[in-house]
Amino acid sequence: MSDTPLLDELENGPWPSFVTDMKEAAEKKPAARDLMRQLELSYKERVGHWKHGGIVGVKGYGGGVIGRYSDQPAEFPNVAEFHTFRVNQPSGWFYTTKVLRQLCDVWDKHGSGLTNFHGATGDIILLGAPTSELQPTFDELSSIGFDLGGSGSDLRTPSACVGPARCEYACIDTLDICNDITRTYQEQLHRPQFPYKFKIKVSGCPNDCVAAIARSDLSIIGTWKSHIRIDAEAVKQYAGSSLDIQTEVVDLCPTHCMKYDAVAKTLAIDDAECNRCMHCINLMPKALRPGVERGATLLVGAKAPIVQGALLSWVLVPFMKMEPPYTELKALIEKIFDWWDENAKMRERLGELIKREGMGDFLRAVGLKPVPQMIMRPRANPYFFWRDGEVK
Amino acid sequence: MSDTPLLDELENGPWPSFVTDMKEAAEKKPAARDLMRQLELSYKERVGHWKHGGIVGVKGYGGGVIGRYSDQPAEFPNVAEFHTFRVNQPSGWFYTTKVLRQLCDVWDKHGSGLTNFHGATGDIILLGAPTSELQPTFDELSSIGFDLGGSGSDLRTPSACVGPARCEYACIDTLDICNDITRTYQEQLHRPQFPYKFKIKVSGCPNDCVAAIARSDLSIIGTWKSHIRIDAEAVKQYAGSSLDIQTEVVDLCPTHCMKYDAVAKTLAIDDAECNRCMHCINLMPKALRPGVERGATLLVGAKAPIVQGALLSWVLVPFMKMEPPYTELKALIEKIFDWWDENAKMRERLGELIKREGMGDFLRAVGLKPVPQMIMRPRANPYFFWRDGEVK
Amino acid sequence: MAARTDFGPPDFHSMLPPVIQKNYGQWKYHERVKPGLLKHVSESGDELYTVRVGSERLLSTDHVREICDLAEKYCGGYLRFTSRHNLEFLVSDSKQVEPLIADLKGRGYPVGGTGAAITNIVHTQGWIHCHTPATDASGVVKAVMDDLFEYFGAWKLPAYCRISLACCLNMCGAVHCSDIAILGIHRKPPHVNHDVVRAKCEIPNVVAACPTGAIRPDPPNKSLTVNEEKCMYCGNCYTMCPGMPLADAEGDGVSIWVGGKVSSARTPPRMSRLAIPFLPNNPPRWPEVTDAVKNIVETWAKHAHKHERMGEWIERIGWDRFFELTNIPFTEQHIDDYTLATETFRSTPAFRW
Amino acid sequence: MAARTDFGPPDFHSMLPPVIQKNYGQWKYHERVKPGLLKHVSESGDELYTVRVGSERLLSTDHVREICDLAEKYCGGYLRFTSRHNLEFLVSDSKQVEPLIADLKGRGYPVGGTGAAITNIVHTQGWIHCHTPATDASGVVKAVMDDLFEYFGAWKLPAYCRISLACCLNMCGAVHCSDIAILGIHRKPPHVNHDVVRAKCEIPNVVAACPTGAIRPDPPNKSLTVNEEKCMYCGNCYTMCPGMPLADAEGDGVSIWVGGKVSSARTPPRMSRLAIPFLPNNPPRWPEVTDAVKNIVETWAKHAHKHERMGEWIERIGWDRFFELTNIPFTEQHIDDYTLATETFRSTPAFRW
Ligand code: SRM
Ligand code: SRM
Ligand code: SRM
Ligand code: SRM
Ligand code: SF4
Ligand code: SF4
Ligand code: SF4
Ligand code: SF4
Ligand code: SF4
Ligand code: SF4
Ligand code: SF4
Ligand code: SF4
Repeated sequence: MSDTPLLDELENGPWPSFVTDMKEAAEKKPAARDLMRQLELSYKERVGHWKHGGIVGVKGYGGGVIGRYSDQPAEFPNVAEFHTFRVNQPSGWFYTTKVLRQLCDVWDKHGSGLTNFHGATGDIILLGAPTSELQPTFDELSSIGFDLGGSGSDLRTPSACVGPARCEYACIDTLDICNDITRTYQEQLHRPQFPYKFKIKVSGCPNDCVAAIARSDLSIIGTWKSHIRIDAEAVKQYAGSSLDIQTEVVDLCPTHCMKYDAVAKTLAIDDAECNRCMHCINLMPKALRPGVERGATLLVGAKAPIVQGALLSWVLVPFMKMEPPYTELKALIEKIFDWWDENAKMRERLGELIKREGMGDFLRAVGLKPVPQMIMRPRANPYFFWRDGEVK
Repeated sequence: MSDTPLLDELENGPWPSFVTDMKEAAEKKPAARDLMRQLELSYKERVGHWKHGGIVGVKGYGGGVIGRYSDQPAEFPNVAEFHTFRVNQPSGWFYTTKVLRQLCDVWDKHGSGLTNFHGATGDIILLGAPTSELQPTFDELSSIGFDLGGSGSDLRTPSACVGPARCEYACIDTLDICNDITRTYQEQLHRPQFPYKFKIKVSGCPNDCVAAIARSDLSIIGTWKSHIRIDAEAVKQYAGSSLDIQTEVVDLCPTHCMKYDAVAKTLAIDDAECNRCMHCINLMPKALRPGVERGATLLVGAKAPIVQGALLSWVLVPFMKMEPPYTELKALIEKIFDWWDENAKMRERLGELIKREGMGDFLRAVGLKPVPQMIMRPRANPYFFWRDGEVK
Repeated sequence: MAARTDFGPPDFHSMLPPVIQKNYGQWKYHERVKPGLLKHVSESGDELYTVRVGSERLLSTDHVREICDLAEKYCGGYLRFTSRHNLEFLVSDSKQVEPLIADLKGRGYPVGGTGAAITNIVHTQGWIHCHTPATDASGVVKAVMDDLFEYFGAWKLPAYCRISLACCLNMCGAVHCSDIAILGIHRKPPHVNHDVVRAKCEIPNVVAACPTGAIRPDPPNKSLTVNEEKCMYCGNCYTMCPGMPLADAEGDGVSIWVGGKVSSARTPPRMSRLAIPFLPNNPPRWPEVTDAVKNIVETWAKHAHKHERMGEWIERIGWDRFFELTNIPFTEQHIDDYTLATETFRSTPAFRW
Repeated sequence: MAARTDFGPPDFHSMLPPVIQKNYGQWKYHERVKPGLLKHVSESGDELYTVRVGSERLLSTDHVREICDLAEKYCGGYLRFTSRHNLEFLVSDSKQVEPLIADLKGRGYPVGGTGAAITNIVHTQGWIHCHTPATDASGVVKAVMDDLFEYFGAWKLPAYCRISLACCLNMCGAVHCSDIAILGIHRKPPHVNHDVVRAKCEIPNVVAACPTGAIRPDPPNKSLTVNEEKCMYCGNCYTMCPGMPLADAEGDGVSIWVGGKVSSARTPPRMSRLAIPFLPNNPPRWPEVTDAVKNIVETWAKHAHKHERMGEWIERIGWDRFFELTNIPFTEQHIDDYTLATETFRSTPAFRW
C-alpha cells in the first residue's frame, strides 16, 4: 500500500496535480521522496513540519536563499536541510526552452528536482537543496546566466506585466523598465541593508496585470494624457456585434463621460472627464486605444497586513515620462530609498513609515509638491500642522 | 463717538444683528454693556477675554451652569462674573408666549438680559449672571416650571425634531420620547457622575432634522418596515407638475428600486430593495408616505473630534418599536450607561470606548447579537479574536 | 424654601397650539408655498402655515418680547424655534399669513430658510462667552449671512446648503457634517505658564489629553514640556489646564470645510473635509471668510445637478476638480496625516488631469 | 573560480520569440478567440496566438522538460508564464494552434483561464516549504480548482473572478485584493517556549512585533508573557522568535475573504473583506472550503450584472444582502475592531431589511 494515501487522493480530478510532480521527482530524488512523506504527515496531523527559519546563503550575497530544516530530521533525513533558491526571472517570464532545460539540468544535479514557476514575487523558485549544494548550484546558475533574486531586508525581485511584448494597452515598456531597474539596483537586491523588504512592480496600464498596486512598495503603472483614440469604423462593427455598447460600455463608464449614438453608431468621449479606468477600451479593443502621450503614474506604499494592516499603494507622481535611461525615475527611487533608510524602524515598510511620519514630511524629503491627485478626498479631522515660517 | 466702532459696523446689513440685541440689553443692564465693551476689545485684539473655566452651580445640582470670569475684571467689572444657565427646553422648542415672557422677566431681574434661543445642544441659554444671582435665578425658574439642562460629565439635555407635531414623515413620537427620557433620567442629567458627557437626540425619520447621527452618543431615528404607501392619483398630479419624476426622483433613488411609467404615469417601488433613504418621499410628499409598521433605528457613538477624531453614530439596533413607556429602549439605555460607566477612562465618550474595546465586547455587554445592518462592510484586516469556548 | 429640583422641562403638550394638539401625528403632506412659508395639511383637512424667520440666536429679552407680541397677534400666542435656531410662527388661520409676513418684513425680520436655500448658521459662543475660541462666532455668522442673504429668502440653489460654525476644535457647532463648516483654529502651540500648571493642573491628565503625545511631564520642574513639532494646536490641553493657553492674534483664524451632510437622503451622512486650511481673523467683517464661503457656494450652485448636495457634487466630479473649479490652492495640510489617513489616499491611477 | 555576481537576470530580449521581437510595442488589438486562446494582431498585420494552460506551479524538472518539448514542437522553442503562474504557449503559425490544443488536451493540460473565467489561484508554500503556515497551499488549491474546473475552460461567469490563497497572515499570496481570498489562520495564542526565547530571541524586538501589544517582557524569567486576551494570533511574534509557535491542529484552518479587486476598470482597487471567519483544515480535499468557495462563486454568478466583479456586485446589493443570499452566518468576527473599524460601521439608518 502507498505510504502517502492522503496525497494520492490529490492525483484525482481534472486540475494538474502537484502530487504527480512530486512523485515524478521522487523517482529520481530522495529529497523529493522525503518531502512527500513529510507532507503526508502534515496532512495527517494538520500541522507543518518545518523548523523556524535558518540563515544560509552563497558567497558575496546576503539574500536569495531561504533556509529550511525539517523538525523530524531522523524520520525525513533527505529534507533535514531543504533550502530554496530565489532565482531572478527574465522580465515578463519569457523563456526559451533552451534556458529552461539548462535550469532543469542544474537543479537535477544539485537539488530536489522540484521548482515553482514562479514564486509570488516573481522569482523562479528552486525548491530544496542541502547546505552543501548551495554554492555549487549558484556557481552553475551563474554560468548559465541566472542570478539570484532578493530575500530578507533588501530590494526584492521586481516584476512586470507582459506589456509591449504582447499587449496593445501597454503605455510604457514594462519589461525594459523592470530589467533596467533590476540591473541598476543589483547591490540593493543582493545585499540586505534596508530596514525591511522593498518591492517594485510595473504594469503597462491601469488594468494592472501584475497587481502592482496591491503588493509593491513602489507601483509603476502606465497611463496616458492625450485623448482616447477612437476608430469610428470599428465602433460600427461592434455596434453590429453581440456587445451592447450602451449598457455594457457607456453605462458602466465611471465618469459618465461617454455618449453613444445608437442610430449613427458613433461614440464620443469627453476626455477631460475620463479617468482612464480602461473599461471601455477593455470591451472594445479594436475601436478604442489609449492616447499617444504616454507615461506612468507612480504610486507608493502597498503591502501585506503585517504589522499594522494591509495597504494599497497611493498616487505619488500622477504622470512621469518613462524613457530610458529612466533618469527621473531613478532619481526619485534613490530619494525614496534614502529617506526610508534613514527614518524607518526595523521591519517598517515604506507605506507604514509614510503613515507614521505623514505625507508632508515624505513629500518634502523627496522634493515633490502636494497635488490633489494624491488623495481621494482631503482630511476630515482638524489635526494639521503648520511648518516653520508658515505662521508669523 | 461710539466706544464700539467695530461692533457697530455689524449693525449694518440685512441679517438680524446680535449687536442690536446687545445694545438693547445694554440700555438696561450694565453687564450687557460691559460684555459689548469687552467684545469690542476682542475685535480689536483678535483674542478672547475670558478666563479659563470656573466651577459654579446651584444647590443640589452638579451641572447646568457654566462659570465664566473676565480676564480684565477691573476694566469690565460688570462681567467680572458672567455665568450662564443651561435651561432645559420643552421638547421640539415649542413655546407659549406666556412662558417666554415669564422667562424674560426672570432674566431681566437676575441676569444680563441676553439669551440664546437656543444652545447647540438644545437648551435655552441665559447668558451671564454674577455668582450671587445663581441660586435666586434658579429658584424663580423652578417656580415658573423650568428646570436646568446638563453640563459637565452627565447626560446632556436631549433634543428632538418637530416630529409628529408638524411633520407627516415622523415615524415615532420624537417629542414624547425626548420628554420621557429627559424626565426618566433627571438624576443622570443633573448630577455629573459619568465618565464624560452623554447626548441623546431623536429624529422622526432618516432626514434627521436634529442631526442626531452627527452629534449624539445615542441617536434615535424613526423608520418603517412595511412598504412605502403610494397614492396613485397624487403621482398623476406630480406627473403634470414641474417635477420630472424620472430624472429627479427615480434616477436619484440610491437603490435603483423605483420604476416610473411615463405613459401610464404610474410609479412602482420594489420595497425589498428600498433602503428608506427618504429621497422620493421628500420630493413627492403628497404621493408617497412612509410605511405603517413604524419604529426607530438606534445608533451609537457620534461626537466631535476631541480627542481621537469625530465620529458619526452607527447602527446598534436596526429596528425597535417605540411605544410608551419605552421599556425596551430604557433597558438598553441603562445597559449602555452601565457598561460605559464601568469601562470608560476619564473623558472617554461612548463611541471612543466602543472603538477601544471593540463592538464585540459592547454587544455582549448589552445583550445584542451582531447583525449585518451594523456595518457598511466587514473587516478587511485579519486581526480578529476568538472567545473562550469557540476554539477547542 | 428650597427650590424644587428634578422636575424636568415643561411638558411640551402645553406649548402646542390647538391645531397641533388636534392634528398631532395626523399630518398628511406639506407644500413649500414660497420661500419661508410651509403649509402642512392634516388627514382631518386642517391646515397649518409656518412662517420661518431668520434669527441671530443671541436675543435680548426685549427682542424675545417683540417676538411674543407678533405670535400673540397672528398665532394665538404660540411659536417655536428650529433645530438651527430660526424662529417659526405657527399660523392656523390662513388669512393671517400674509399680514404676518408683511409685519415681519416691515420690522426687518428675514423670512426664508426653507427648501433649497441657505438657512441659519448653527454656531457657538466665540469671544462672547467661551474661554477657548480661536475666532468669534456671532460676528462671523452675521458677516457671512449678510453676504449670502440673497440665498436665504429665495430658492436659487440646487439643494440644501447647511453652513455651521464652531469657534474651536471642540466643535460645539457640530460642524463636522456640514455642507460648509467654518471652524476656528489655532496655529501656535500652547505657551506653557509653569506657575499656573503647578498650581492648578493634574499633570498626568494633561499629558493624557494630548492626541499626538506632544506633552511630556517635567518632574524636576513639577510642570510640563510641549514638543512643538508634534503639537497640532487642538487646545485639548488647555481645556484640561489653564496653564496652556493657545490664543494668539496672529496664530488664530478660520478654516473652511466642505461636503458634509447629515440626512440619509440619496447618500449616507458624511463628514466635511478640509477646503481651506487658514483664513485670518479680520473683524468686524471677516472679508476673506465671506469671500471664500460665497465662492464655494456659487461654484457649487453653478455646477451641481438639481438636488445634489455639496458633498454629492464634489464626490461626483472629484476633489481634484473641486480645487480646480473653486480656485482654492491645494496644500500639504489637505493631505491627511492622522489615524485614518491612508483611507483618504488615492489608491488608483484613475483620476482626471 | 568565484562565480560572477550581480550580473542580473537574463536579458528578456533574448527570450522573446521572433514575432514578438518584430512587433514589440506594435500590437494593435486582440481577440478572445475562445476560452484559453488569445489572438493579438499587430500594426504590421502579424498575428500571435496565445494558448493559456493551467499549471500547478509546483513543477518537477521532468514536467518542465515536457513543457519544453511542446514549446519546441509548436512554438519554435519559446514560452512564457503569467503573473498568475499559468503557462502561455506563444504560437506564431496559426496552423499550429489547434494541433497544440489537441496535444495539450490529450496530455491532460487544461486550456482556459482567459476572459470571464476562473484562472489559476495565486498561492504560496504551505506545509511544503514554510515554517509559519496555518494551512497547506498546494492541496487546497488543487481541491478548489478541481471543484471549480468547469469555470476554468469556459466563459460562464459575469466577469473576472480572481482567487488567491495565502497560508498565513503574512499573505505572501497578496490575497488582500482578491475576488475571493483563502487565508490560513491560527486561532490560538503562541505557546511560549521559554528556553527557546531565552536562547534565540531579542525580547524587545518580539515585544515590538506584536500589533496589539499583547506581549510583555518578563525580566525575572528573562522571557516573555503573552496576554492571551489581547492576542489575535497573527503570528508576527513567531516570525521574530522561534520560541512562540502557534501551529495547532484544532486551532488552525482557513478563512474566506471576498470582494477585492486590483484593476481600476470601472471602480478603484479595493481590499477583500471577511466572509467566513473559519473553516477547518480537512485534508486532503478541504470539503468545507471547496463548498464555501463554490457557493460564493455561484451566488455571485447568478445575481451579478454582466462585467460586475464580486466586490462591485456586493457593494451594489449591500453586504447585508450578500450574507443573506450566500446563507453565510454573520458573526462578531465580521465586525471590525482594529484601527480603521469605525470606517466600516454603518453610519446611516438607510439599509435594507
Ligand atoms: C424645522 C426643522 C426641524 C426642527 O425640528 O426644527 C426641519 C423641518 C423640515 N425638514 Fe428638515 N428641518 C430642520 C433641520 C434639518 C436638518 C438639521 C440641520 O440642518 O442641522 C437636516 C439635516 C441636514 C443635512 O443633511 O445636513 C434636515 C434635513 C432635511 C431633509 C433632507 C434634505 C437632503 O436632501 O439632504 C429634508 C427633505 C427635504 O428637504 O425635502 C427635510 C425636510 C423637512 C420638512 C419638509 C419636513 C416636513 O415635512 O415638515 C420640514 C421643512 C423643511 C424646510 O425647511 O423646507 N429636512 N432638516 C429644522 C429646520 C432648520 C432650519 O431652521 O433651517
Ligand atoms: C453653549 C454651547 C455652544 C453654543 O453656543 O451653543 C457649548 C459650549 C461649550 N462647550 Fe460644547 N457647547 C455646546 C454644544 C456642543 C455640541 C453640540 C451638541 O451638543 O449637539 C458639541 C458637539 C457634539 C459632541 O458633544 O460631541 C460640543 C462639544 C464640546 C466639546 C468636545 C466634546 C468631544 O467629546 O469631542 C467640548 C470639550 C469638553 O467637553 O471638554 C465642549 C466644551 C464646551 C465648553 C464647556 C468649553 C469648555 O471647554 O469647557 C463651552 C462653554 C461655553 C460657554 O462659556 O458658554 N463642547 N458642545 C453648546 C451647549 C448649549 C446647550 O446646552 O444647548
Ligand atoms: C497574461 C497576463 C499578464 C502577464 O503578464 O502575465 C494578463 C493578460 C491580459 N490581461 Fe490581465 N493579465 C494577467 C493578470 C491580470 C491581473 C493580475 C491578477 O489577477 O493577479 C489583473 C488584475 C485583477 C484584478 O483586478 O483583481 C488583470 C486585470 C485585467 C483586466 C481588468 C478586468 C476587470 O474588469 O477588472 C483586463 C481587461 C479585460 O479583461 O478586458 C485585462 C486584460 C488582459 C489582456 C486582455 C490584455 C491584452 O490586451 O493582452 C490579456 C489577456 C487577458 C485574459 O486573460 O483574457 N487584465 N490581469 C496575466 C494573466 C494571469 C493568468 O494567468 O490568469
Ligand atoms: C516564496 C514566497 C511564497 C510563494 O510560495 O510564492 C514567500 C515565502 C515567504 N515569505 Fe513572503 N513570500 C513570497 C511573496 C510574498 C508576497 C507577494 C509579492 O511579493 O508580490 C508578499 C505580500 C506583499 C508584501 O510584500 O507585502 C509577501 C509577504 C510576506 C511577509 C509580510 C510582509 C509585510 O510587510 O506584511 C512576510 C513576513 C516577513 O517578512 O517577516 C513574508 C515572509 C515569507 C517567508 C520568508 C517566511 C518568514 O516568515 O520568514 C516565506 C518563506 C517560505 C519558504 O520557506 O520558502 N512574506 N511575501 C514568495 C516569494 C517568492 C518569490 O521570490 O518570487
Ligand atoms: S497591465 Fe495593461 S499593459 Fe500590462 S498586460 Fe495588463 S492590460 Fe496589458
Ligand atoms: S477609460 Fe473609463 S472613464 Fe475613460 S471613457 Fe473609458 S470607461 Fe469612461
Ligand atoms: S427628521 Fe423627519 S420627522 Fe423629523 S422633522 Fe425632519 S423630516 Fe420630519
Ligand atoms: S426611499 Fe430612497 S431608496 Fe427607497 S424608493 Fe425612495 S428614493 Fe429609493
Ligand atoms: S466651539 Fe470651542 S470656543 Fe466655541 S463655544 Fe465650543 S468650546 Fe467654546
Ligand atoms: S494643543 Fe493639542 S496637540 Fe498641542 S500640546 Fe495641547 S493637547 Fe497636544
Ligand atoms: S503565507 Fe505565511 S505560511 Fe505561507 S509562504 Fe508566506 S509566510 Fe509562509
Ligand atoms: S500572535 Fe500576534 S497578537 Fe498574538 S502575541 Fe504574537 S504578535 Fe501578538
